Amino acid sequence: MYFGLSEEQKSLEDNIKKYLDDNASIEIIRSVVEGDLDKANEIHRGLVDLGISSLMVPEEYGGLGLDMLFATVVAGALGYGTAPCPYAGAYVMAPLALSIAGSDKQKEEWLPKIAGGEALIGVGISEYIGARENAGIEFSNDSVSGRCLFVIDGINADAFIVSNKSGELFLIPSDSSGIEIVELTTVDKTRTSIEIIFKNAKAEVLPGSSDNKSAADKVVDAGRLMLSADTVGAAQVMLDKSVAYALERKQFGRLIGSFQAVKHMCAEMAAELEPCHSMVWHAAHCLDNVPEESRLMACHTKAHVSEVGKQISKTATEVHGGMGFTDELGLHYWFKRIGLNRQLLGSPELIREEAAKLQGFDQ
Amino acid sequence: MYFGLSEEQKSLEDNIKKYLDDNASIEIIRSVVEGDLDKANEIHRGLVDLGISSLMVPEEYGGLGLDMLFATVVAGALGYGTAPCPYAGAYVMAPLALSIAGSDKQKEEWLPKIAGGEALIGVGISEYIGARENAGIEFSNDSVSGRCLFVIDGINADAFIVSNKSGELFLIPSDSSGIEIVELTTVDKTRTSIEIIFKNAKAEVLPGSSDNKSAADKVVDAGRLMLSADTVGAAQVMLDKSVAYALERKQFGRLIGSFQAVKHMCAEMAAELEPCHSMVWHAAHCLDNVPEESRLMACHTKAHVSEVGKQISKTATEVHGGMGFTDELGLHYWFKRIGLNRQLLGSPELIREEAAKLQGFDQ
Amino acid sequence: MDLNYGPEYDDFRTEVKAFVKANEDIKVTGPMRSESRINWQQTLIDHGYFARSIPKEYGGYGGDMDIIKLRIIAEEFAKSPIPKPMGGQGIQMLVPTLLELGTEEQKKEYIKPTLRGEIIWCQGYSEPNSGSDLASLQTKGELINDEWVINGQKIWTSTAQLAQMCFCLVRTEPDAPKHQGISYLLIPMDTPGIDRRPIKQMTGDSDFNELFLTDVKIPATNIVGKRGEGWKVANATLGHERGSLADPNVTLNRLNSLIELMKSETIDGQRVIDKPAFRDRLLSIQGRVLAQQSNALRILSSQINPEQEATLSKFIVKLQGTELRHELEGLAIDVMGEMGTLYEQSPHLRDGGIWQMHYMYYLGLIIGGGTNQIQKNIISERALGMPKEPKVQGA
Amino acid sequence: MDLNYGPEYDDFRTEVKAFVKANEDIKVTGPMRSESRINWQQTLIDHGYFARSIPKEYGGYGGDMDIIKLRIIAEEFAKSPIPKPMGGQGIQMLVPTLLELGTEEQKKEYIKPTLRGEIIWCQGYSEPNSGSDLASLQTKGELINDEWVINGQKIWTSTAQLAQMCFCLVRTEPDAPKHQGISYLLIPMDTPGIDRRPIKQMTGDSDFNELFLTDVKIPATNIVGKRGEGWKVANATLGHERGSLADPNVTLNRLNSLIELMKSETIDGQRVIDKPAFRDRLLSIQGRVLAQQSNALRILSSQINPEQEATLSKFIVKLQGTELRHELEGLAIDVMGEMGTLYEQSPHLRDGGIWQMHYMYYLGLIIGGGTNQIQKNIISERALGMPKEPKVQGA
Repeated sequence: MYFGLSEEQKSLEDNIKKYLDDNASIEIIRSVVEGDLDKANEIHRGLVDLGISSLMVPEEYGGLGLDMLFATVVAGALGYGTAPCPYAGAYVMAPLALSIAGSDKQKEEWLPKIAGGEALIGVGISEYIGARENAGIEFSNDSVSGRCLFVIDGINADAFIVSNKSGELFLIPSDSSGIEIVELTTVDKTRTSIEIIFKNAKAEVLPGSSDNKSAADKVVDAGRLMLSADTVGAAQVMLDKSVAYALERKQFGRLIGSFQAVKHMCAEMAAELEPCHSMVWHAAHCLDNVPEESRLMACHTKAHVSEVGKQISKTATEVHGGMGFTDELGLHYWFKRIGLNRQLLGSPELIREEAAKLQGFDQ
Repeated sequence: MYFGLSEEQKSLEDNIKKYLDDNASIEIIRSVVEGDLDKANEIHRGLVDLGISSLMVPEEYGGLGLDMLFATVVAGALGYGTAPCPYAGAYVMAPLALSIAGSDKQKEEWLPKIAGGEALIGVGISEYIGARENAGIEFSNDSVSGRCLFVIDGINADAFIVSNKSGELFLIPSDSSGIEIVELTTVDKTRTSIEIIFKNAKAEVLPGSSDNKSAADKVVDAGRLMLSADTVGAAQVMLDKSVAYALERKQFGRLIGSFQAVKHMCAEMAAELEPCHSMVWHAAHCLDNVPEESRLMACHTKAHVSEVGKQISKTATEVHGGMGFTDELGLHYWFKRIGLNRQLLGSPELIREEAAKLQGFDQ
Repeated sequence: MDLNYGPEYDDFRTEVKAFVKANEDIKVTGPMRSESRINWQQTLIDHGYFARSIPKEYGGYGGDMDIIKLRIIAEEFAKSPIPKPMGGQGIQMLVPTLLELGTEEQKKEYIKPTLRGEIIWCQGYSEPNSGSDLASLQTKGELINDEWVINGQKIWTSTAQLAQMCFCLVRTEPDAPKHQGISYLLIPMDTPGIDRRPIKQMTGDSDFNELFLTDVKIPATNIVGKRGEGWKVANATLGHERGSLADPNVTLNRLNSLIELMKSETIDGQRVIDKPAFRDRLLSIQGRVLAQQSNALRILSSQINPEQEATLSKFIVKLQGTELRHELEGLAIDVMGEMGTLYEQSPHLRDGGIWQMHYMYYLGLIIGGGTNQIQKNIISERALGMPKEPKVQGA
Repeated sequence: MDLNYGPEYDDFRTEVKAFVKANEDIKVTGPMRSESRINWQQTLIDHGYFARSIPKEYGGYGGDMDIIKLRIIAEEFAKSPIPKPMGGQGIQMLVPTLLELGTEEQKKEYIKPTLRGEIIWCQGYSEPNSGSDLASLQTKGELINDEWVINGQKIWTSTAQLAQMCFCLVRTEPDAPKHQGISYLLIPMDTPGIDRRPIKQMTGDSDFNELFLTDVKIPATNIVGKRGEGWKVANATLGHERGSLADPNVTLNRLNSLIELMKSETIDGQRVIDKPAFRDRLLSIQGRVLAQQSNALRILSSQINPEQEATLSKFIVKLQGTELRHELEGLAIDVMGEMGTLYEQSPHLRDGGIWQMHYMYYLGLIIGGGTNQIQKNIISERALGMPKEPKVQGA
């Protein structure tokens, strides 16, 4: 029995953290957020070179064929480094959808390109979970109409995988006619969000998703887990920076870290956050190995980690005093990343309700 | 404009607090809780002499004809002194029910006796709010069958006022045949609770309650407000005792009240509790003068004060360390009083749902 | 208990209502200090709807200090789109301070143009190493040839880009104990040697500035109170600031907007207000808002009836109000879900993005004006009589 | 990541299962130290289901320290009504301490009868003026004529009515610095001069006692470790206590009982679990239980795989576990509403009143064994490297 990361997983995590530490300083993140797309592309390339695009692609299609725990470790490292880069949609949810529900032809066409970092696929599955503004798509005559909100990693994508209300997944190359892209601006500018409006856009079904919801569910579970790991990584930075700041900043002739109020704020953050690391690992393990527990663990992990993340993002900002509120220190990049993760693919109340249903609590 | 208590109200509050301070020490409360009924009766008598039974009885029936703010002030003082004595049911809800819904004959028969402290009427209205174990009563042929749980102030009562599911109120002398009393033991032994099982027990309708729910609603509002005030009084004691203990107990060579953690626990209690005093006054004012706001204010006051009370009863116990957990200090009498108040006439979730309905939020 | 203001105030309210009605379409235009703004401010003063209790000789209306009338004015203005009186730190903090502690010359020189909006003030209190611990500030002032020569750095200075004047705390008596070595100086912002750098906030705005002061020279008379009494002068003013940060009546307005939002926002076609878990959070917050409103009534009453005591009620307003506001805005974001993360000029943005903006801004207010940890110290020490943090060995 | 224990453990589990099955109807009767209890305890030891890793010579089973086997035993016993091995402070705290720091004579004399349940121990650490601040204890021991003569007062001594022995912290070196003047003594409870007074708790039970020690004389050899090393000895033991207070697997059992309760309890005929506001609270708690369970897996793993680090994971168990448990029990009370206030032998009582009992008892545990404020100090200082509370002037 061994509960934890393997040497390979640790080393992947370290490599990504180190890469981001070297190549994505606060100043660089700031320039990306202010519009420097070249910088963002460069970081994206660097991370692809480290393998983030090939993790989830099976070996037979040129990928590394790794499991969800690897993907989770990467997500945590990207959150830790506020990586301005596609990931949860393009490199986890999309290859997973193709692997479990795609036809051989679809797999052969797309998976090798994903692995090689040559294709980016945005994933629009929000309406399957809970449609805002009555958004949603209809499929008929080999084409899709309607709209998808908050398509993940959809900007400059080569194709989209989108879901209808009943969990059927469709693949649509982005050069199809009848596609309108609306860029959305969220608080977190290290990642992009778009809306897609389809008007009879040519689409293919992922055949494995036609008769049951399990493919869509697995894609959602994986997405939720990636967002959770991202939040845990981001929250860890906020805690680490709080402790560091408290050991450096003096007020009333003392390090503020010697005040019991500040110590207890840090202790509470640590006490809440530490189990979250184990929880995302555990959830990943369930997604990989314990199918009967995987959905519930994914729901609970997303909901719980979102709540802890929210609390930490507030408390850590408070520990930093006025500086926490400035752009200068850049703490808010993590604050906002946690804020976006909380809402994507279901906010806590909605997911807890889903978890209740999974257990048959609604009779 | 004057928001606060009048001189008369303050002096009534002071008198009751002083009486209880002199006559209901922790040792005496302990002996009552352990079964010394004579002591309880003596305190009850003393409080009746101070006017608690005549407050809500109109002057024409020999009472003081005071308003809800007076009643609230008294409830707060009784909670402050953990008075082992009937009040919310027998001396507020019962006379109110008779005053607003009783026939002239019913008023003449009972109100003067209530005012004089010669009659005690228990009030069973829990099932109107939300029935547990499918309890409840049916009225037909001038008699009542069924059962009422958690009848307030029903022990040794001379009569009962009980409600059916639709808010119709019935008066039943306790010497009627077909009445079985089941004594309930709760954590709070400073007050009594009973279940009544009726089998064709002779009953009279309070005629003013027949055609609409407003009489029952007013009785519930008043009861909730009394419980809220009781909780505020009890929580104030717990806070006061915490501050006093923190200024007396030393650990690590310092008063524990000089540790920031303890100071902040006390500050948080004070910050939560202080507005609750104003809130119960405000709610009482609405019950007396602003009928269109009275129900909502009663709901919100009960729910909010219950949440604050719960938090304070926990935090205050923690400030007292191990001593807070003992019977010796007696802090738990207030803890338990707050615990019972929280559940009687609706726990917070249930009342908030009621408040939502009052505002039409359920469409 | 009497929540009526009484018949004489009914007349006053009628008069205010009439004024508001007659002027609700007035448009005030241009930047700060524009003629249009100054004229409107003067109109409000002339009618006694602003600067009501400030003596006529200093540019005010010269009326009584009547809390109820002030409240009626505030209530009626709040209900209408009529342009509100100008605020700002000059009006809220400097004017009361000068009235209490300024020289006759200072009152004459500064109060009127400040009230009229001709002089904008910024506040120079905090320093990079003196946030919560204001008394440790280090900016130095030396009296040389009848001039104060000031050197140092200030931070969190709001509206400094627009200000003509700064009221500033400066250490002028380096040998005195730290609370007693500070003076309260008035610095014209066009004095050579002042450099301003805006601080960008997490919200994306830059409401605050850093101020670098290098050999800034101002006349010796630009001091309020005596040398070394600046701490006392500033504390008189800080009291004015604290209450204004978290008015429960404003929170109630936000709550009502949140209710509307929950009625209009849908998930799979169902209104969010019909989802009980969200509704329960809403109702919890509503209960807290009502509690704080009741507390505010008590404070108001204590201002009208001086024999009423409301010390603790006042001390908790900032702590409770800012936390509640932050939570309320956060609930709105959850209500909107993914839509709640939208910001700036995004398509589908709700209410101009104000919920996210406020969610962050109120976190700033939890920190600003004395962090809520400092507030808890103050409550425990001043209201509950608990000991101050003991002196640390070697500090 | 590998959550399987491996095939060799499958065999072991089969063996344990068989034993449990064969003995599930065994009834152990009588008070503590009854023959029936002692025999059962010895049976468990003989099979290696208790005292598994304790050497045979001291009365244990003499097996390897195999965490997984211990866990399998615990899991299988938990699923069955089979009588559980006896616990208590002698077994959990004294035995590990003696094994680590006792003399050969002490090991021989005390461990076996303690394991068998023949000697019950109580703990004499806290004093009325030394709760959180154990190092300031004042009970005195003087070595006179080869005997320790002990005077003082202890509090929070559990099972003292039943105990034959007490392991006790006593100040024996009055001139040494406060952590270094304490010794760890073993006191027979029938020694003249010991007076016990039960402390009634808020739950109504009396699990704890005050102990008054007046000229209590014990042999000089009844000391564990050296003179003045009692603090070190006790801290080795305290570590054993902390982890056991808030096992998330027990909390999970309670959560499942809560779910059953929510399915059976009704309001106006509707099951409480169908009321979404309650259900959302339940699900929140479930999420927290799962997080703590994951944390427990990490700790378990670090015990099996010594290269794994889990310091912080261990430090937070007591803080998080007791708070969560208290909240869970509190939710159950709200679920039952008025019925949730019932206690003792009341009609309509649910589950024997265990929910109220636990609601209070876990508040006691939040306080006991180092209050949760002390836990936060420890987490911040030992796990996060933050400074200790600075020394206070004049203290």
